[in-house]
Amino acid sequence: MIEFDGISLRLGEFSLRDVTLHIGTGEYFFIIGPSGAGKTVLLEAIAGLHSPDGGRILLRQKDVRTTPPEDRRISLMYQDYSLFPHMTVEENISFGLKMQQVSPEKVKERVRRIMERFGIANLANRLPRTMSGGEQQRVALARALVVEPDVLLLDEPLAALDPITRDFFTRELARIREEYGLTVVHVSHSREEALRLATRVAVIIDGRLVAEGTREEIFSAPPYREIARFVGMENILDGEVIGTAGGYVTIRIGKCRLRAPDRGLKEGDKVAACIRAHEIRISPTPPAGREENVLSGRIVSMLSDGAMVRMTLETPFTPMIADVHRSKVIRHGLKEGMEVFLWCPPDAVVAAPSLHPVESS
Amino acid sequence: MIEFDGISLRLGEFSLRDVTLHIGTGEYFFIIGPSGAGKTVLLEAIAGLHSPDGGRILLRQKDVRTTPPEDRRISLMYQDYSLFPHMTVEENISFGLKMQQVSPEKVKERVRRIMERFGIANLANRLPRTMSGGEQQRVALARALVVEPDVLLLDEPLAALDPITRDFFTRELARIREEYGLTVVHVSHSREEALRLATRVAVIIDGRLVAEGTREEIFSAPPYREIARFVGMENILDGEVIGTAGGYVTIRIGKCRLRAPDRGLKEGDKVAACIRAHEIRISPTPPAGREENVLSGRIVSMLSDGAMVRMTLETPFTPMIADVHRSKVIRHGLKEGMEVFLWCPPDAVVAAPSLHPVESS
Amino acid sequence: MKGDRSWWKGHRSSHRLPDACLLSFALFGSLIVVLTVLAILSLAVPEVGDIPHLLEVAAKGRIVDSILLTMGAGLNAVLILLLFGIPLAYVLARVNFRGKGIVESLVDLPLMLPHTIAGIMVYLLFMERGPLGAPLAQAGIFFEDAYAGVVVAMVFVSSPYLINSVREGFENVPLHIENVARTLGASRFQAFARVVLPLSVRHIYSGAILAWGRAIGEFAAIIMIAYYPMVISTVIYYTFTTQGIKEARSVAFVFLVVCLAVFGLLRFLTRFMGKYDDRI
Amino acid sequence: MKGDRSWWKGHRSSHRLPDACLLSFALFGSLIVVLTVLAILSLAVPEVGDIPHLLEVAAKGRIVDSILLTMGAGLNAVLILLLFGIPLAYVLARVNFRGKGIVESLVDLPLMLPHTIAGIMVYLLFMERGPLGAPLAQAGIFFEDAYAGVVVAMVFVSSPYLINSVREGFENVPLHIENVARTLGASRFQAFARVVLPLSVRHIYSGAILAWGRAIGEFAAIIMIAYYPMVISTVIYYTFTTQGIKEARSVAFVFLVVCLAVFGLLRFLTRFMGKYDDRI
Repeated sequence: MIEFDGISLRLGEFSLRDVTLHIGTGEYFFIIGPSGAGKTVLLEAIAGLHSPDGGRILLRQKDVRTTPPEDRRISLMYQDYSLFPHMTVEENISFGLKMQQVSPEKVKERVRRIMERFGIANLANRLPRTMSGGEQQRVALARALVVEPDVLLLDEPLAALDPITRDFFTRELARIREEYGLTVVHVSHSREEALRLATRVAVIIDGRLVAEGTREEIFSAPPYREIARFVGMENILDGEVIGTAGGYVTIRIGKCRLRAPDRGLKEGDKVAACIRAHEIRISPTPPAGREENVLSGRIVSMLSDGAMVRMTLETPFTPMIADVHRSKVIRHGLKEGMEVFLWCPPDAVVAAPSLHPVESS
Repeated sequence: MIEFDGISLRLGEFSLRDVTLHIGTGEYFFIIGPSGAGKTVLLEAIAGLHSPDGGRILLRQKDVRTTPPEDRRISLMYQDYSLFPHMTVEENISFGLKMQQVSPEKVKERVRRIMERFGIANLANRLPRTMSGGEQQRVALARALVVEPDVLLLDEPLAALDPITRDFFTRELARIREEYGLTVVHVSHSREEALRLATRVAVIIDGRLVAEGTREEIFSAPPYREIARFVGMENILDGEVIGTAGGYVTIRIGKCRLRAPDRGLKEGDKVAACIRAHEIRISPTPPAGREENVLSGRIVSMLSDGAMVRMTLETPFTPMIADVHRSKVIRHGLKEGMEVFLWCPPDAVVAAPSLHPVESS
Repeated sequence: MKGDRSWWKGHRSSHRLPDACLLSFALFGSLIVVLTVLAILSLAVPEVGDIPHLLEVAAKGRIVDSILLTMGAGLNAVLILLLFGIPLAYVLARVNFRGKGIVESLVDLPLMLPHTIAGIMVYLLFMERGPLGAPLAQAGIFFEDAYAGVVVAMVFVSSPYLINSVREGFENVPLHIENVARTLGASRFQAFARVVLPLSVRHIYSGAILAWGRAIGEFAAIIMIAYYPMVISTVIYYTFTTQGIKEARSVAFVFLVVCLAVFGLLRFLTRFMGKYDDRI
Repeated sequence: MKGDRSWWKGHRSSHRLPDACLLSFALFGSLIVVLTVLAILSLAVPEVGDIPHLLEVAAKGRIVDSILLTMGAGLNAVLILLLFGIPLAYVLARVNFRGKGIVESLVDLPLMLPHTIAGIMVYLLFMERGPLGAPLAQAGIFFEDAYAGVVVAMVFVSSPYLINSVREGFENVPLHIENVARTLGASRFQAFARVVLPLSVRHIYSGAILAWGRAIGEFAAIIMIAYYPMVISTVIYYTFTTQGIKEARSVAFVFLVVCLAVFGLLRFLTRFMGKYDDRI
């Protein structure tokens, strides 16, 4: 559906560098990355609002270098919704159809239908500034969809909403994609949204596409240390590969050793061992029958928020964070200040090298 | 330490209306509320930057109506840190001491000590714009504390930081308060920060102080529906009190009934039954021995993020959200589309009336 | 400063008084404002005190004609500026091109140029032997001592006011809104006409008022190319040199009252314009 | 518009060309810029072609004296404006008071006032019989046909440029920064002097340049009160009426070159100023 072939694009302080990408028909494609990484520029390049300095963009198998935005049949929605402030809701939604010279009766009919679909028929004569964020969001969606695009570009569509409305729209977006048979490209830096919506995820850092894969690949086994940090892996321990055997590597971190699945690393590589807080088990005695991936530490703080208790632990090299279920805490009688053992299964450790390797001893 | 006695203050679009408040020495006092509620204005009034239109502010038992900000010995830190951009780090930190006519040698010594304490001695000659958010934050704290205030006002101090730095500074703030024996007033809208730091919490909505209490009171048993929504209670079910008995009330929601601890309600009151997602138990058969607070529903979606599974359920009146531990899901064989029973203990239901009661049938 | 503050420390009002620093700043700064007030009074008071003479001056055909000429030529200049200035302002607001800085300097030049130099330039360009004046004279359009000369001088000196104000209006319309219009099927011109232009109405209007005010107040640039027909500034100067300050003061006051009335009316009409650009 | 676009659709360059709408806008709008370029050329080309005559004019004592007088009086006016304008700008930037709108209108008045009316006002106020002129004449300060008259007229017409620019600079300094300075123990004046002022240096400087440029270019307001000593604008006009366009063109060109050189130098010096206000 959408192909980027070595796209480069400079635009003031933002830039894309040699981005190659393929988004298939019907995908819910997520683009995540820190702010300023070039995510919005990428969306705008798809919509035809910027011309690349180098490379090709294919849309529906055709080179669209000379196709202006108005002829691309791609709708774009920004975080601020960008409703036309001088038009009523009905005029906003009608705008696209009028531009496409649809007859006035048909415009009226199609706008009426979509306003009913989105539950905004009662807002028809309101001006955008008189409406809440959630209402504006629905109008913007209706305006984008009434022209029947087959691609919908979303630039942080949920960032400006409060948590409850956001939750509602997350489900709504998934439903809309099915209903309209859309290919969606969604830019965000929310991990939760990606987990709930994405079929595939790409990570952009500093204008470069540094990773692409299913959401499980990116979130559970991030290929680089920087991505691990970005997707919120709580524990990132820097070390060095000291051996590989049987599909696993051994990573030395200070005086400790951790085993992790091998991902094509070799001895001497600098890597970070990344572990999610909820994968760490805590016990007051050495875990029976476990000899690897066991560390000792001391509980510094415990914080309960619902069923899980978040612990900060002091270990020989760095503070670590573990999420433990409340029942475990009670069973083991865990308390602040206690000396404990930390264990995690080798398959839960992600060995991630750095994108920008630094020289160190 | 800080007393507000019926303070009213209009300032453009922000206002405080009849705020009465008492903050004791050594407290870590949290002020939460939606944006635009007047939280920053309140801090600035404590600092003496606005004069109230009505009411009295007492500081250390003295009326401070005529005490200008420079004589109050109160430090203020904004979300944007507001470092002086034309001064180096050292000049920024020295500023307050110079204004207080401390001798140059003493200034040098005290600034050196605090820069070491905050690990920023290496930044002494840098200009603010060349530093990261975390570094700026440390400089701003050092600048605020070097003048040895006994009150520290923090306006969303952690909002601009990335999650990992934020986590670090949350612990740092707790440590600093003890070390310097400070009374801290912290404005935020982060529930997590409040849970980790606050000794007491006040809620401001539309310029009014609508609730005040320990963090448990505010977060676990919010007194009003609006606050329940704001502190992130996932399930808020609107209903009406139909009976009170033995310290509990019975709330009718559609055709269902929920029991909740009585908080001075009477028959016919409109209330919302608020329940946290992790307090809801799910089982495929009616829970044995439970006759109250049982609802039937259907699992619409399940989303796993770590050890917990978040479920959305369709019930006879409204969608509900439940967080269930993964082991339970496996044990009961819960799946999307399944008809299940929801149960929650009466003590986990919070009966919260609305701040702005609406007429309804 | 600390000592200075004591005088109000005992004050019991619930509003704290502004501090000594602010008060002395206000006192000092108000001298400029007082100068302007005195200037207005010294013009207005004697005139208001001699209404019959004032009416007599105001009713003179020469004065009325001159005022109408000045206002009309100003309007004419603004219409020409709108025609060429709006496209230029849009290009400056939306496109980055090499040499943009030079174009911006050229646009701003009449702002910084001494007025008599501007007058010399306009004269050189549009006099009958001038590079533009000569061919246009062939076509029957004359500028020296003619209405067209007044308009051309006004266009030259007031162009930056209109262009910069309209450009600011266009820049205030978020690019996102224009982008969305494009993706919905609008060509660039349609997006401009349907979205950017309506959202900039107030800036265009106030730019036009500014340019018009600058145009009707011009003197130096106009007298070089067109001493006749006399615009009102020329009449005031001519009266001053030939009849003295008393007569000139009356003419100036009449013109001032007309100017203030028209500006007041124009500003008042702004209220009825779309207010969308306040909040975008 | 859709049809128009076809002519470049076949283009193979990797950069898409700007669309027809933008191109025609640029073409249309450039006419104003071309007018300015032609105006400069029609002044400069003949002068550069006759360097000996130009040098002869430039070396005349009368011209040199007049340029020095104009520049000096302009500087004098700016210094007076800085003294009174900075406090006023701070008050306008930081305090909301009743009647603020009126004060703002009074500050802006000289911007919209026709120049000859401004001249009449200044004359009325500072002439020997005037409400300010009379007492000052007692003190030995005369304005009619005197240096002080030139300065006063310049102060009046250029004041809004300085005040508005400085005010914008002060408004750009976030109130938060000033608030923090206060809580750290600085009085309002200390916070102003140590934090607000250094962070507004560039705005003050560019406001001063603007005001100076406006002052040295003034003609109408100055000739009313002080035809002598002749500022350069007066010399240009006098030469034009007595010796014709050729002589006047030379004087104008000399003055233009001096102006551009000085402005260029002043703008160049801006580079060495603190750049903090870019990023606050």
